[in-house]
Amino acid sequence: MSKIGVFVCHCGENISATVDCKKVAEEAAKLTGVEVSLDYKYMCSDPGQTIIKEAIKEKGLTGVVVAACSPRMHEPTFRKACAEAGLNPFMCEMTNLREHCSWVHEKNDQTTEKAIDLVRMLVEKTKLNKPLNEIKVPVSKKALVIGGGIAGIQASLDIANAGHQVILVEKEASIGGHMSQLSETFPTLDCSQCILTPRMVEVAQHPNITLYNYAELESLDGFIGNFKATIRLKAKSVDPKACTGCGACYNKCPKKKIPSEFNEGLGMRTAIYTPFPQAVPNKPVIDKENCNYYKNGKCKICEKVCPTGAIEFDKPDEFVTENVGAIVLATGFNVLKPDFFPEYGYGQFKDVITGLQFERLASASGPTLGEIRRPSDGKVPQKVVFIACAGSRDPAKGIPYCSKICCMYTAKHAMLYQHKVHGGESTVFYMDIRAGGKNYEEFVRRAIEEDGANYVRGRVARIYEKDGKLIVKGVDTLLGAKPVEIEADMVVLASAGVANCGAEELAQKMHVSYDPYKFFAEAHPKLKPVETNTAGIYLCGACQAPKDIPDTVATASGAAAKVIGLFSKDELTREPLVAVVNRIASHDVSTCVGCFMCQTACPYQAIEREEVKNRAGEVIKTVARVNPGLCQGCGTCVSFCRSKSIDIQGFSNEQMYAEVLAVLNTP
Amino acid sequence: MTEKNIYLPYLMTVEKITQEAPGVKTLRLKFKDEEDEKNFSFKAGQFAEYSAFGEGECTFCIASSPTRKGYVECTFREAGRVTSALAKLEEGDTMGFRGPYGNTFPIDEWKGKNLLFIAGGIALPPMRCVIWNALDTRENFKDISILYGAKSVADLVYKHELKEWDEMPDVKLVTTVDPGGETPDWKGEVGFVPSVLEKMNPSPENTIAIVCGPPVMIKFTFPVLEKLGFKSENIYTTLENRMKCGVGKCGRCNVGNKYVCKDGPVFSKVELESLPAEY
Amino acid sequence: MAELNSKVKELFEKDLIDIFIGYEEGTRNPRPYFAYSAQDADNLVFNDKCQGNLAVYLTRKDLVGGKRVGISASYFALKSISQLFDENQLKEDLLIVLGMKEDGSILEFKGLDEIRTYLSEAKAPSKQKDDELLKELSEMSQAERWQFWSDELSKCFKCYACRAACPMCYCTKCIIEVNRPQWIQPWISTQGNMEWQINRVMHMAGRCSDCGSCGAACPIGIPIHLLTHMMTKTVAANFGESNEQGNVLSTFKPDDKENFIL
Amino acid sequence: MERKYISQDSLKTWLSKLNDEGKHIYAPVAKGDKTDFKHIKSVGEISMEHIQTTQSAKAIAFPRTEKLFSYTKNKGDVSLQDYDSSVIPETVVFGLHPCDAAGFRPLSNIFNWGTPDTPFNERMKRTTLIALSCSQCDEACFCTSVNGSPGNTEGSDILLTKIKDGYLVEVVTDKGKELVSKYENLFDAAPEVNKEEFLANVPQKFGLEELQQRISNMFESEVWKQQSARCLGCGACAFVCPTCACFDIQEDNKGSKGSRLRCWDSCGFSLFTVHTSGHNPREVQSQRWRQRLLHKFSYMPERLSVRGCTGCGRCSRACPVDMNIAEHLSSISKLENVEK
Amino acid sequence: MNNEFEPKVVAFVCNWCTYAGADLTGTSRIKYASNVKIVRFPCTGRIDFMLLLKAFANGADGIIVSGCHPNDCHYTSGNFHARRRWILFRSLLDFMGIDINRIQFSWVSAAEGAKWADIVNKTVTNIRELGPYMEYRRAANFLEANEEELTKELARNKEEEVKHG
Repeated sequence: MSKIGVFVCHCGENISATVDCKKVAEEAAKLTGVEVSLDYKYMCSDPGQTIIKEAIKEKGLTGVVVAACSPRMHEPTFRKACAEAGLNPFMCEMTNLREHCSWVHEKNDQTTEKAIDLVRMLVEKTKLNKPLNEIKVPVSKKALVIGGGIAGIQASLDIANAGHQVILVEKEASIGGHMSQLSETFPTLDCSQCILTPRMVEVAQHPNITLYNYAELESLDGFIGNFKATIRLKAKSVDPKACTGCGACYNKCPKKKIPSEFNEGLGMRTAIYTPFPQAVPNKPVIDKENCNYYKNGKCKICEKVCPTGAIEFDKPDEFVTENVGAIVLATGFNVLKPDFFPEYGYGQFKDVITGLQFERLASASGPTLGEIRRPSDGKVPQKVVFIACAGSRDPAKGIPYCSKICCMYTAKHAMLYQHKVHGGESTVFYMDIRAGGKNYEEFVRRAIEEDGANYVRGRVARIYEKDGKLIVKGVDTLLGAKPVEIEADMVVLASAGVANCGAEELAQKMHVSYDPYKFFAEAHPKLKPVETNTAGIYLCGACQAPKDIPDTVATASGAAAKVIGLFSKDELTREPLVAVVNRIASHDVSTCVGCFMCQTACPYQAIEREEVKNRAGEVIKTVARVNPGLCQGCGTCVSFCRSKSIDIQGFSNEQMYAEVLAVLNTP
Repeated sequence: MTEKNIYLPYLMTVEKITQEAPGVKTLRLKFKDEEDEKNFSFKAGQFAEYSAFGEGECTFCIASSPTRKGYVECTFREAGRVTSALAKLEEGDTMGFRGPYGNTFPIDEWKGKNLLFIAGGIALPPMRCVIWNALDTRENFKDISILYGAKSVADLVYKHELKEWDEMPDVKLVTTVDPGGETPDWKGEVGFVPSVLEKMNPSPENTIAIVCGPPVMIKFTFPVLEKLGFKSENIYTTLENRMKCGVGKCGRCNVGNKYVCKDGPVFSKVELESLPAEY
Repeated sequence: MAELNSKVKELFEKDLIDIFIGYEEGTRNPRPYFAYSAQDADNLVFNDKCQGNLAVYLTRKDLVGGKRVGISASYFALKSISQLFDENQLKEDLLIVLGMKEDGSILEFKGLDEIRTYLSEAKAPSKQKDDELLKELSEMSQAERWQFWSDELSKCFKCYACRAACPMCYCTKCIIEVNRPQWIQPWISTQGNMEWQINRVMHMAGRCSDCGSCGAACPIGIPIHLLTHMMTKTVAANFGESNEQGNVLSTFKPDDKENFIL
Repeated sequence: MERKYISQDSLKTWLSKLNDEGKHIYAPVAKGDKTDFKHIKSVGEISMEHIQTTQSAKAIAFPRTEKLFSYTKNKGDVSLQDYDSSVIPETVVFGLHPCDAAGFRPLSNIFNWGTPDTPFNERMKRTTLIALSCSQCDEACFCTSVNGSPGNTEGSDILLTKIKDGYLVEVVTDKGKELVSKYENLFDAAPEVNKEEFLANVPQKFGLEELQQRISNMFESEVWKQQSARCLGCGACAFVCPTCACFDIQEDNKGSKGSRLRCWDSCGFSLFTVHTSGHNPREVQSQRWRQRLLHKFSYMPERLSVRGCTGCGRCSRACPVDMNIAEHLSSISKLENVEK
Repeated sequence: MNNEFEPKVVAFVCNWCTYAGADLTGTSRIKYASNVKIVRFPCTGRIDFMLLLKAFANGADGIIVSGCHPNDCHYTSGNFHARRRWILFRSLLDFMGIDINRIQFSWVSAAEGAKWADIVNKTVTNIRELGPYMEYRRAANFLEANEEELTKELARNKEEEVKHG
């Protein structure tokens, strides 16, 4: 039989006050396979651990059961002690006589009996333990960051500064993301571009960062430490190596009336364009949808005017494959298109705009050079209504969540408006003001108290136009649902933050789970906020949920820290408590029949298909194989497998079965 | 009850455990009851059922020689439920033993002949029994040669006995390992058993060849023996088939109308040739 | 009938199949039959007395391994075939399926998608008798049900005809044969028999075609098909009639309803 | 052989008395459309309407599960408790047909081949068989093809044959005599009747000699593959068979106590002969079907001097895919070109 | 020890929520019945339904199965898979007449120490009322000899019930 050592801890008096520890040890000694059974005041103390270590060495123990406190507490302690004495740490198990016995039961025989049962249970389990070795997975120390907004920029810089290679993929022509569109940022009102642009430039110049702008992830294979990412480099029609960014092309481009995405449609751009003057890289691309040449085969003016011959029409998309060890998803968010609200007349009334459009109006680099002028006639609006929660927190509209940033930016908008339009009147319709954050509440108060924004608690029911004015009809719930009607010159909707378009498709490509609103799902809402369920893929910024800039940067650095942590070793070591598909000595190779239903059940995509070939190289069977790099050891596949071909180390079928039998069958 | 319950095992004490190779152990068993021991006898080639109480029974040949009294030995590889349980036994533990069953090597008929033992891998145990039997009654036989091969040096079982045989002046021992299984200090042959046998070129004159090993080895060894001039009636082997009862009732081990547990496990090549390929 | 024979003949003549799985006349009822040539095709029959689920032969490697197979498939066999595809047990290019309608006419399927489409639209043959028995049982008290099933299952001698007759029981090593640990007692006892059936039915959850072959195969006449029938209904009631892919147990919905978890 | 007569009513009385004596009476009891042997509490439970019970009566001596011995473990030590034959009750099996009674001989030959099997023998010792001739048969019956007959006395201790309102009683063995002599007054003198007139007419399906000549030389035949194609590999045929004796030995163990059990097994199961290495000498169903037929019609006659089939036809009735054994045997008996 | 029927209850819990919750019950020193013994699993998804039956077969009178609340699973979806399994398993057991009142399912988070104590106490009280689960254990036997033994055991238990009930 095995040689198991049982070590019963008194935990001072924590256990021994209710459990007869001596008796437990005596009874355990009678069990088949138990070589030595002792009790001691503090097993976790140095002398306590020494007792265990000595016993392992002297008696040649093949397993150790420590009957003490919760394994959640001291399992690592005792496993380490065993390892120090030369016993495989996974041959050590703990049973919980404190939290699950002495602390919750009265002092009597039954309590001691229960303690004996618990020890017997673990002794039987331990007899079936197998020495396990930590799993090692090689790590390729290069990160892929998807999304070049502030989140992606921050994560890339953090990882690159730690000395690792970074591939940054941005789908637009320039990095910068939504932050580059913003005017000033709350709560400090510093200029967004002033703080962002240097970072963008740093990215472009960083020796460890390879930037693929105008590119998208095409496919992803592999697993943590060993991903293989194929990236589609969309044809730019401009050779970035030859282009000097002189601007001759877009100055001469005849197509000039294309609504600028960067300016949220409030300004125009050409077909060959850079999104904005500070773009990184500052090299134009051709918008094939609008280019005369691509549309009807004639024009090529840009080609003629380009001094370096950088224009290259009809070049196909290219693909590059990168081997990376970790991936950071930083694909950001979008704002809900407010045509979602017919009652607010967005699209119908030119002067009903989104918050992001307001940012462009307020931005010094915007279409009005920072002056607040309404889109319809360019006049300075004297009365502006801001509507918070435009879509957010409205289960009826399908967005039950709070978009988190709107309260703050609406306050900022009201403030900026008051600063820029002296004598202007701003009214903010809101549901609640959510200003949790450093200096946030103060900021909102300043908008109300110092800058005189008029805050009305209530929803706006309808907006319509009357005599060149926008009539905003709402209620003031603080005044007993009194109807309010404001004749406004402009209305700004704080429309909800939603998942970026294509998020779902990307998540599926990467096997990352997402929530019902298509935001990417974190591995654990509290404890693993920047991890996904797929090991080696991390999240940051607003692709996970709407976030403000400080949070975005914090999660970006968090994700970067995870990546840097992963890259700190050449090999990834993991606890070997993972599932394995059996391999048997027969020509059948495994009892697995290859139904692959475990693949559907696995939350981590840890199950792969393996073709088993005979000596002649013919495939005789396709069976499941667990990638130990990905398996997290939940064991859902194990209890699911009909032929019991898959088992989990450390919680094996035999072990769990033995535990159940042992706890019920007294010898 | 009038008759003895044939399914009731003898209780045996595990007296000695030898780790032969990775996953392969030899257990030396001693009868708990002296009376049982006195009444017990067996002959080379026979097998038995070994029990790990709580897990079940397993069939292996008796690996020790009938000339060595007072104990029986078995050598097995840890593979299934019972063998794993047997492998977990410690010296002093009790296990069950039921036997001996089956026929024997006709060792008496071999008097005055040369013996050539050819074994592969974990099939040395059935052979070891008859090797020691022959060595302990050395005067009865002429030349004794042993050819033993395993996958690798580590997989060779009975390492110290191999050494002992090697040192015996009247035994010719050739050991071999499969290509790639050798260690830097390996002094034996490298190659598969049939080819090493061909190189050995033993004379078929007045010689009995006893072959035990995995089916593949046997399949390729027989033609070599034939080529060397060995007649089928001078070649013996043992068969293994799954068994439960060991006494011809449970219905598993038959090869055609021959039962490995009763008519075997020892078969001459002549007998084997008359059997259908059901093993 | 003649339609089936001539169709199968054609398949052989055009050299599209190596073997055709169907029925021939048997002692009392038709029995499974394997045609290997156009000539053999004359022996094929298909009528309402045909029992069992022929899909069971599609995973028999010694019979169909590497061969181009044709099969006459009842509604239930079609369901099993579709599920076997989902479970990677069949190769589409090696299988020609002739769906057999209850009136004996043939449905020709061009590939799996057509089978799936057909199944999504076709109505399952009625199981009135089983439904009645099910109702009767569910109206019993728990103690009565226990009495019923422990009586019935005490008779079981574990011949595993239920397993052998089921197209979804294609494991090379069934849980009953797994002995580390010995999940289910391999010997015969009411409890072991029950546990075997519980395992069988849980393993069938969402995969079962509800053909009832298990019950029909039982030599002792234990109505074990009621268990799978009940499971099929429970699955449908809880998780919907169609589970898009895979097993109901390997997928889930966050809003699956239950009322028994505190 | 003594011949007597017993009336319908006296038969009931006789059985009731045997029951009162404490003998366990096993008799056919109907439930639904199936009839099987059951330990009856009262004579009223017995049903004789059936042609054949689903299962044979072999479980009387070869139970589905049997404890061979028990043991108790204490640390590394073990103590054994031998098979306890004292718990076996005195048993009477009533109403089995001659084909079932005949099945006990092959069973006995298997269990006593070389070494006597205690549990089987102890059970047989305590069992008396009161068989009943067949007055009807169905298409699966073929006892007459394997040297049996619906009125065959072989294997029975007492054979009853229904004649008009009562039964002709043939007392075959001493064991039978014992049961009769104790209740002599219930029996009358046997009338002058021709027993054959009251028996079913079981047509002969094949010539045993023709079969026997061929089957022993057919190991390599293609027939097995053809015949077994539809076989599903369940154990129904083996378990209902009166002569199939294959078994498995298993371990029932809880805590420190356990027992070794013998339970029914079937040569039709795919893993029946599989080696630990994974190698399987009978890998495909055709090999297992061949084993089944050769065992019964070649190996047993050759080694045990008894055929492993009594023609009861149960396997054919039990088979979910109509593996009709008589049909298969008959086609073998007609085969040409089988080398002698 | 008194002779009152003491139910044997086995709890199958996940490591991350209920096991931790039970730890919290301990640290909060909330008392509960000592009849329950906890078997620790990585996740409810790991809990094989066969283990529950094995518990009954080996003498458990009641069973608790507990894990993380929906959406709280450490492995995201183990408890969702488990929940589906239990829905079907329970229906099947009920249909076969196996007493599903003896299996208590619950979600107990790492913060719900008091809830754990409550679940245990409720279950133990409930099982105490239901009495020992002999039917299932009894079905394990295959010999008449054992049956007699069991009948005796059943009668003994009944007697005890009557005596103390």
